Amino acid sequence: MATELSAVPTASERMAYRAAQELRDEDVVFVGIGLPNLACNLARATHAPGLFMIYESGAVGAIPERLPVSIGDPSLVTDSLAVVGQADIFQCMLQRGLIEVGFLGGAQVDRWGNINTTVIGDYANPKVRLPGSGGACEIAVHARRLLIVMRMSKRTFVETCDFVTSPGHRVNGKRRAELGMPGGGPTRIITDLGVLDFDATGEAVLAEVYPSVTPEQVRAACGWPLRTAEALRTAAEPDVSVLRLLREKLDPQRLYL
Amino acid sequence: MATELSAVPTASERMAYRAAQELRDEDVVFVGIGLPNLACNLARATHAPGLFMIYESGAVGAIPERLPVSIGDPSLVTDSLAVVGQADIFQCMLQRGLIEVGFLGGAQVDRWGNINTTVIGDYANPKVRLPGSGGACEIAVHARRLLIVMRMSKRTFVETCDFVTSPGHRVNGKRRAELGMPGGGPTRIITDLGVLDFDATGEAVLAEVYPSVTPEQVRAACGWPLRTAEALRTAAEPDVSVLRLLREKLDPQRLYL
Amino acid sequence: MNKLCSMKEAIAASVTDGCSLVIDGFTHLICFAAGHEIIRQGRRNLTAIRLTPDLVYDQLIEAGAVRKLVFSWAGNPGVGSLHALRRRSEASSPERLELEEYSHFGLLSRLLAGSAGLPFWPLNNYAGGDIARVNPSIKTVTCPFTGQALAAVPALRPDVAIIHCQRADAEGNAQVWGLLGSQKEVAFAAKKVVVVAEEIVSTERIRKDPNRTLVPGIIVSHVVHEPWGCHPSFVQGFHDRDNDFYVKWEDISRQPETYRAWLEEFVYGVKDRQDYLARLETGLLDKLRAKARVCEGVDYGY
Amino acid sequence: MNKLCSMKEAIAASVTDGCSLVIDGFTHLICFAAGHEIIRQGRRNLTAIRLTPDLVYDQLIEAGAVRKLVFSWAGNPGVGSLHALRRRSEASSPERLELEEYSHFGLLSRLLAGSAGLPFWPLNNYAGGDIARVNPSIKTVTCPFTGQALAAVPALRPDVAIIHCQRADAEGNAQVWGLLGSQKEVAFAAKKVVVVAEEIVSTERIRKDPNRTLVPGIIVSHVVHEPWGCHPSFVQGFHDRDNDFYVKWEDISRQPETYRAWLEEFVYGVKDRQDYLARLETGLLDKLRAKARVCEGVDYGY
Repeated sequence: MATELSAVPTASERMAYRAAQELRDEDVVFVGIGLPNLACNLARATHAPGLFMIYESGAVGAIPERLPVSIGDPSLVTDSLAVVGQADIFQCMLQRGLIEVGFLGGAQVDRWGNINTTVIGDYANPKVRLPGSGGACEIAVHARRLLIVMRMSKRTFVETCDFVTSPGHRVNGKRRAELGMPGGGPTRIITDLGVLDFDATGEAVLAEVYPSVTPEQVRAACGWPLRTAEALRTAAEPDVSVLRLLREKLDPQRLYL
Repeated sequence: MATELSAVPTASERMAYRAAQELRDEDVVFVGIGLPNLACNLARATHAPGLFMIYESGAVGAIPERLPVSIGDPSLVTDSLAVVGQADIFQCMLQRGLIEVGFLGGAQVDRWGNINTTVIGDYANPKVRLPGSGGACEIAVHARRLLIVMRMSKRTFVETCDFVTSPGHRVNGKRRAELGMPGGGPTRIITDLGVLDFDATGEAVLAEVYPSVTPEQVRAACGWPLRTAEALRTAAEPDVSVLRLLREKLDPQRLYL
Repeated sequence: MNKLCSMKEAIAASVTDGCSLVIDGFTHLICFAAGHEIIRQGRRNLTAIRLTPDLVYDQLIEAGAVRKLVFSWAGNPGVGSLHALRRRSEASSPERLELEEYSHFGLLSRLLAGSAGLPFWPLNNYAGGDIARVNPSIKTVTCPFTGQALAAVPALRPDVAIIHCQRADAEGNAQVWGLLGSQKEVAFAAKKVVVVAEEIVSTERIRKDPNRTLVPGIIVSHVVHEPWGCHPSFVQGFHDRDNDFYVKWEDISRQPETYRAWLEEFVYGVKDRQDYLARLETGLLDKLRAKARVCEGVDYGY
Repeated sequence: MNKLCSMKEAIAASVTDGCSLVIDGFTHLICFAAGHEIIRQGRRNLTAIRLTPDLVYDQLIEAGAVRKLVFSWAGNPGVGSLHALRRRSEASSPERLELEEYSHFGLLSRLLAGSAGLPFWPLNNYAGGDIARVNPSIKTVTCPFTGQALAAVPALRPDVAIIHCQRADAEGNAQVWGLLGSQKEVAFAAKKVVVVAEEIVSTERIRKDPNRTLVPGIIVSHVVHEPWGCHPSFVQGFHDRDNDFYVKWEDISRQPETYRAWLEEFVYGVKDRQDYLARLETGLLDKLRAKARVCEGVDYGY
């Protein structure tokens, strides 16, 4: 099964790596399944061995032996530091302000970092019915730093979300502080083309592009007129050793890569 | 140490026995330490083997091997059906309406079954500082049937409680239904002289006297003009077999008898 | 009181047309056996409640048992969509399911209120977003101390809760370990509780470790012994998730024809759970059976 | 991160003059060792919080450490009064303690709010009685769905919580069984948490049974290994309550002279817990040591 290792990262590998760079040692992270989980495992395996992972299923301080196939995978329970009911997760961990980093993705995101995971089209008569919020809304409200990880396209990076499931920096013209939201709101949007930061007004601006990508390509994939930060940086990409780690150790079955 | 068994019950034995008669098989009882605990154990050992005992300390379905010396005795934990936090006891058991019978005593009781366990005298400048409510107030508010067990005297059965810790049928002129209390309120006051029932207005009236006691003696021990029920009954007293059970098996060290 | 009975009896005695129902479990301990029996008994117009309606809820929807869904995340976890739900809730559907939608924290809060005997529950959530805008059951309450506006949701008291656990006694004292989800809240919130257990043990064995008891028997009306009742979901200490099934389900459920065929074979076509298990691929249960990781006991002595 | 230190260090680093403090435990797991160390370090003007202030709180009061008591039941459980408290709170007292008083459910609700990050907590209680009349911190909140008036209490966020447990690792992941009291709520409500353990175990051992973890290390700042730190209260699985002491305490504490003499001998006159234990009657610890009642482990495999 062993194939020659390509030194070119896939879009997923880029995003997992770039997201991992946002995590600091000892951060308490509310982890979702898929790329966020991979990013956390990569951070733990490299620069943030003390990363503390909490899952909405109730596993606290989990160290799964296998890549979890669902947010409630049994491997998250075995050998975790604590397993608690979901009431404790949402009340005593998230609402209490203990979560430093949250991860979200979605079907649509707008320039304020509002996210839609509910419907495409009209709420009462949707074109597509999506899974809904799950814990996303409260993560967006309470996490001190929120990382949004999504592939970019005009279809997903939209002028206005059809439905705001998870509020960002500005909803219906109101800033999150006015709305009384305790969390810090979105810190960055990590995409397959580059990274968007949020400026002082709460608007997403292009701040980093991957080496092979031009700012024009990024703007072309965005549904609103995307502004560019004054100093555009080059986004860090995984080197061969990181790619080997991701492909051979962290997701050998390529569930998410 | 064995002495001849006296066939005459003590005041405590009378009260424990009479209180036990109020308990039905499978009742869920919120148990206090002392006489209530003895009454429950007696009921379990005689006519109510399925009595279900819950302690405010968190022990649910306890079957203590020894007579507990405190409401949180370790013997209440070992072999109980469940041990839960106090939040579950007060929220999910009591406030949720699962408690059928509560037991309370106190330093003062009035004709409406209001109980004082807080202070004697003025609240801000008390003559005697008592322990306070503990769980008593919420038991009085929520239990479907409340049994009050107290020795009678003019000092304890008072015209007006110095402080209403646990509300009865009428507080400051308002009925408990008006005040929105879900529990049924006091069912009976079991004393060392007789038993008081509550009439339709919520007032305690003398309903039973023990064989050796006259209604006049009871009235003389009451701080308010105690009315007598139309049909005054004779209160049941323990026979020798029950006394033997109480003295030799249920409280051999005479902690509470 | 001995409350042991068959799944058939428990469902017949507790789930009626038009009632509200939770078959709980968060990826762990999801009682598919109960859902299948409800389908076989032909129940209709159910209000199906759960934070995470998954395959068994979708099967109830496909079978026509559900009128209304109260939920916060509906999908095939880690795989894809619930296709019956989508077919019944998108603009193109002829016969639309009624949806009442929260986030996890919001729906959990409704159950917390129900379990605690309170009429509502406060939570700091929903400011600005659209969830509260489209759901009139999310209101505002003002803190009487700080003046802060918080979200409030009303108590939810489902008619029936079905709770799967690792072990229970015949009275329904149920012990659970691993993920606890919202099982305690659901059980205390419900008007009637059916406990389903992998193992029925003596009351003495329950009493050996009272801190493990999640649901006390006093709130339970029926107890069913149904090992492997959660397949394809998992039961910590008993068996793993049948992830291949979840992946295959995407194809089975995408087309109504294959979906109905599956229901015919595995739900309508079997008389009970034993019969269902007998139809699974040979060797599958052995493959899924947990590899032991037994912890030490603790000392309850004094 | 290794947070192990001595009781002396933990108290010096966390308890300051004027701070608010909970030494929790409900008859079980009451850390007398921490209270005695606070007395020895001469702390003053503390706000002492606990549902059930008992002997160690009374000793803190007698030693002059406490300015204000926030409580719901103050007594020598099963025996009698707290005499220092009574001497400082009855009309005849020259120097009065400030009292803020609830019922158990009310004070617990304040801690629930604190632990859940909410500004208040609703409860159905206090209608008509005098507790709410004399305590301005008990207000009313109206259910936005039913219009029902409920009691509301404000969140309580103690500066420091001291939580005794059966076992913890060096990071403060604390496991508790037997009575749980309000220890979880107190720990999550507090701004700083000191965990005191009968036994320090490896993190691997904590991970073997994650459902037993009551307090996660991420909210803990100091970990102290102090076996027998709860005497005369009990620790399930380790030692029984020293009931004779509770009974004798009634006589010791009734007179200020004998009370002070006891404090001199057992608190001021010892340098640490080992020293205290050495002064106890010979053979007492052996008599109190628990007789083993070990339960089975459960299987966390998959």
